[in-house]
Amino acid sequence: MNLTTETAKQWLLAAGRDMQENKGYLSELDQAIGDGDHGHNMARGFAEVEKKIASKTYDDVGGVVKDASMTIISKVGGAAGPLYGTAFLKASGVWKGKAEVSDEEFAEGLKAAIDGIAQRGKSEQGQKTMLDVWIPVLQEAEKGNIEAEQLAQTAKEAMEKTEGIEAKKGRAAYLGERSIGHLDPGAYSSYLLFEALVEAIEAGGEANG
Amino acid sequence: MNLTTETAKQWLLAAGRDMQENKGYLSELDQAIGDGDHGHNMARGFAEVEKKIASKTYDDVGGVVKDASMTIISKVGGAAGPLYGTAFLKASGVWKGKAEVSDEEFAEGLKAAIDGIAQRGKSEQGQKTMLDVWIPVLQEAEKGNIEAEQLAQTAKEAMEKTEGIEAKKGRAAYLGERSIGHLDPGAYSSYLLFEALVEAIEAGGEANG
Amino acid sequence: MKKLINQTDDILDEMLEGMVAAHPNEIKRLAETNVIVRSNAPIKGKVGLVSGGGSGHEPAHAGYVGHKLLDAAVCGEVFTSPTPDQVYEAIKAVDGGVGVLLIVKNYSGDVMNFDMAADMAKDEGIKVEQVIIRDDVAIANPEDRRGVAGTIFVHKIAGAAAESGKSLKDIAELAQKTADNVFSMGVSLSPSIVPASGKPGFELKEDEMEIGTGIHGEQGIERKTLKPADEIAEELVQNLLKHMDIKNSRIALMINGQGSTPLMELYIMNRKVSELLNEKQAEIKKTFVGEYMTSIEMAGCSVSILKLDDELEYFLH
Amino acid sequence: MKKLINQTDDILDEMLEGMVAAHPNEIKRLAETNVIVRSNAPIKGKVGLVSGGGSGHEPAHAGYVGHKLLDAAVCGEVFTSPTPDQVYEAIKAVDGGVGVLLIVKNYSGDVMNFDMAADMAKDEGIKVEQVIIRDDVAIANPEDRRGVAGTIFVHKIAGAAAESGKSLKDIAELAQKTADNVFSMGVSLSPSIVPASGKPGFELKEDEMEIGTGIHGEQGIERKTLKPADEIAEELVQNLLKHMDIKNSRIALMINGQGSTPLMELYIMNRKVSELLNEKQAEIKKTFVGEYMTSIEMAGCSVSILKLDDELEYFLH
Ligand SMILES: Nc1ncnc2c1ncn2[C@@H]1O[C@H](COP(=O)(O)OP(=O)(O)O)[C@@H](O)[C@H]1O
Ligand SMILES: Nc1ncnc2c1ncn2[C@@H]1O[C@H](COP(=O)(O)OP(=O)(O)O)[C@@H](O)[C@H]1O
Ligand SMILES: [Mg+2]
Ligand SMILES: [Mg+2]
Ligand SMILES: [Mg+2]
Ligand SMILES: [Mg+2]
Repeated sequence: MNLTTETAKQWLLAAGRDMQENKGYLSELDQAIGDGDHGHNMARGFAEVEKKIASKTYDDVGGVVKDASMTIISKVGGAAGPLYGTAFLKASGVWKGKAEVSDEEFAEGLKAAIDGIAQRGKSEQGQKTMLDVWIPVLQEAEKGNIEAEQLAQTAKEAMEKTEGIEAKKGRAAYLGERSIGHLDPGAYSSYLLFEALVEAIEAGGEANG
Repeated sequence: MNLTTETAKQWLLAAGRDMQENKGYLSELDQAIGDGDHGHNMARGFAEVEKKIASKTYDDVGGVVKDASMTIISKVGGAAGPLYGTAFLKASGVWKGKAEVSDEEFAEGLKAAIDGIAQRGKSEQGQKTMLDVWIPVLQEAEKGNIEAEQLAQTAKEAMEKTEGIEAKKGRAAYLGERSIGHLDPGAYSSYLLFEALVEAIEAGGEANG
Repeated sequence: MKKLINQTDDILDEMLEGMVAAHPNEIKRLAETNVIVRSNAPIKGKVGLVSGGGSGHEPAHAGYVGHKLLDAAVCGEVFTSPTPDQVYEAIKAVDGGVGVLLIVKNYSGDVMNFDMAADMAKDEGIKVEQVIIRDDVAIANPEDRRGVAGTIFVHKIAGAAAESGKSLKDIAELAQKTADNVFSMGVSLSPSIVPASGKPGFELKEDEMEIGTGIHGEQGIERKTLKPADEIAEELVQNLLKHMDIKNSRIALMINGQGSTPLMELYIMNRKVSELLNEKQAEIKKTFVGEYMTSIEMAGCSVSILKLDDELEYFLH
Repeated sequence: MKKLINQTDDILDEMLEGMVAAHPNEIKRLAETNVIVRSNAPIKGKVGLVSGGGSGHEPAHAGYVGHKLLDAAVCGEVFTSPTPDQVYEAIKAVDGGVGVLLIVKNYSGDVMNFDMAADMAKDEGIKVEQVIIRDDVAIANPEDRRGVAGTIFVHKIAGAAAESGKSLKDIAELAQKTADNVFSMGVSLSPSIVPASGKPGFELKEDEMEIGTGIHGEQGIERKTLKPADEIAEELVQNLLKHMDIKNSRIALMINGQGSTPLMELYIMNRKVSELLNEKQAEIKKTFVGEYMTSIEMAGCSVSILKLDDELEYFLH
């Protein structure tokens, strides 16, 4: 996978557009087992990310992702804000100074992001959170020879599996067993994030090829 | 018409039963152009009247009616309480000391009652209130040779006519023209009162005859 | 009808018990009545203030029994004026020897029942004055105007004046001046449900509002399509300013919730209302935002403006 | 959705403007933030108290900014935790040189955002302590319990202690002691509607209630047939008393309305709750009945009991 500074930027912009388009659906998912604001939070935050990064030039992947992380932290709020913000912040540390990120470095960045989420959220896999998407994606990425399509496919399947899980973290946990049978909104937005990667890589490939 | 002390008592008891039976309907009428409590007010008050007078012996019509008036004043509340209460109080003054009330005295009592209502309520005929029933009934009574049935019939027609009147007094007045097309609740309860007289007179006639 | 109640017949009684249980040091209930009085009533040498009316307007009026406020509140059944004997008991209980002022909202029932009670008290040699509140400009004829949230300004100003030791005559005049200078108008988004009937006072569609509603679940004067808060604020203020000239005047403002309107919305209303009043060069000395005079669970709000002079401003708290 | 609002995106901003317009002498808004602070902040030598969270709980938390209460409230979007940079601005604005206490309700979002802000402030050399409120016994695991109406007791007690000049350490301990001794549980008769989504958080039938609801329109822990107020009171009290022994203890009590419940119903609830607590030989020293921590227009109430000792009783107001 060819993740350049420009591709990274396109990735975040595409993700932003997807959050916007799925704002209503994400909030609906959150309505069912949380407080109904996840889509609004993500859309609000990523609209600001776009404003921040769209017309700025960056030298490295880390730079783009760091700007995104700071914006997310200060604009999303709720649980998703600090979690996505921390995830991007940690990944940006790994990708700092790199105009292009190798498959191995990509996986390292994901790993750092996941550690950030887990630490900030005191959470782990299997608790019906965004981690239930991020961790399978990391496992897929760690196999090497990353294909964005494959990551997105993994994310999709992992997201769908959250339906069967009982929530142990976040607001959905208050429902206990009643949380089963619903997709986790943060897992869904995470799926959208990895889905957006496909588009960015394809566009990048075309631009380069 | 033969209105003895016992008949007067039966009249008030029958009226009470009618208020009870029409509680919901009276409040519904009041709901449409007032605040929806008229039936509850009248039923509550007349239930207390029954408690007060049912097992007490009286020497004169005035005595029964005075007890009823005091109870109504202290138990009905709203606008209807002081109005009905004052009406009965004024009538009881005319009927005081009389074991039996002549047709002429009955009309005098009604007249006193109406003056009481008009003074207390600062109201007159044609304002969509109980007076629009009481005054036609008085006019009928003043013809002499009173028949209870005829009074009740007059009350009924007068009550029905309140539908076409625009309210000028009481809560319904707030609606202005929008009050047209609805029966006045106080007119309806007044009709019930005169309707109850028929039953009491008939029962009295039987008991005597 | 969904309410946290037991039997509808017990609502008034249980509410009063719950009030006294919450504030046993401040208030008590007169035995065998629905009258709430200050626990230290009567206060010798102080003019007693009595208000009341139907219940369902909480905190009005029992919630205003206390220091620098009322001495007694007479609580009728829900939306039903209390009876004269109850008002009479209240008057007797708070007369500290220098007379009692009755603060009465202008409804046929309230006026008649308080009037009868005043007569009874006067017969017993108690000095009684009355002030009738008619602040609701939704009603065209000034004589017929209903008493609504503006009543609370009278409670506060007369209450503070009574506490300061003024005479019955002075307090009655001050209360009347307050009443003469306060104007209110309301808008509702949903009706209230009188528990005994169990049915809403009127029905509104999802996109409708009712302008000029009173505080008893009565319909208002006009039904309209629901508009943004700022437009509603403009309409209410415009109507109020037909009745008062506030240019270069000091005023007090009340944005009153009708029972189920979140404070959030009341503050959004206050933003526009105060902006409009500032534009008219009025100086807002004091603003009250909250539930002061409710209509059970009605949604909506009323706006009240009181034009101040030195004396009114001094006693308003 | 029927609300007195303009654009849903403007609700928070306009609400805060309306608040400041209503109380310009008491509070101000930090420029370009959604932070409300006391107009005289920072107060030199006084520990600063900061709370906050999502909006929609009015009067919580901005309504508690004032004397013997908070120094700042950080207001997030409706039901959404505020971001760390906003909390950080609040901390800086109220630090009088002797440190700042953050009063945080136990939600993942609030905890994380306040935590990040605390780290930022500590990096700048400001002393920061945090107390996390977990009073909602509807949640079984004590670590996961939500912060609900009991939070207000912490505002009051820590607020009075801070005003009296106590140190950050002492106030943090006192706030923690308050938090450890307060337990709450709620019941809802109707849901709340987050304006941005326009849809109710859950649906209830005309004869249903939801037991153990939080303050964000979340579903509760059990749905049941609506019962009389007295039975609901019993169920709530029974649940609360599983977590605290109040026999022969002094307590403070709060019957909190969730947003659209008439005061009438809250007093009817208080009647039974206080009766039940008296039966347990608890001495109720102070009762609060009203809307202290709401969920927009949710109908229902919560009951909070705080077990008092001399110190807590001394500072509670
Ligand atoms: N402790 C946690 N660890 C990991 N993810 C979490 C945690 N808490 C919540 N989340 C994620 O955040 C999502 C909810 O985000 P959002 O609705 O924006 O915040 P909030 O719950 O504060 O309203 C959940 O669906 C879940 O995926
Ligand atoms: N000023 C008045 N004069 C005569 N009758 C009146 C007057 N005001 C009200 N009424 C009568 O009282 C009835 C309403 O009584 P009720 O509903 O018990 O009192 P309230 O209006 O206080 O709720 C009206 O239908 C009308 O007939
Ligand atoms: Mg959420
Ligand atoms: Mg009526
Ligand atoms: Mg009435
Ligand atoms: Mg949220």
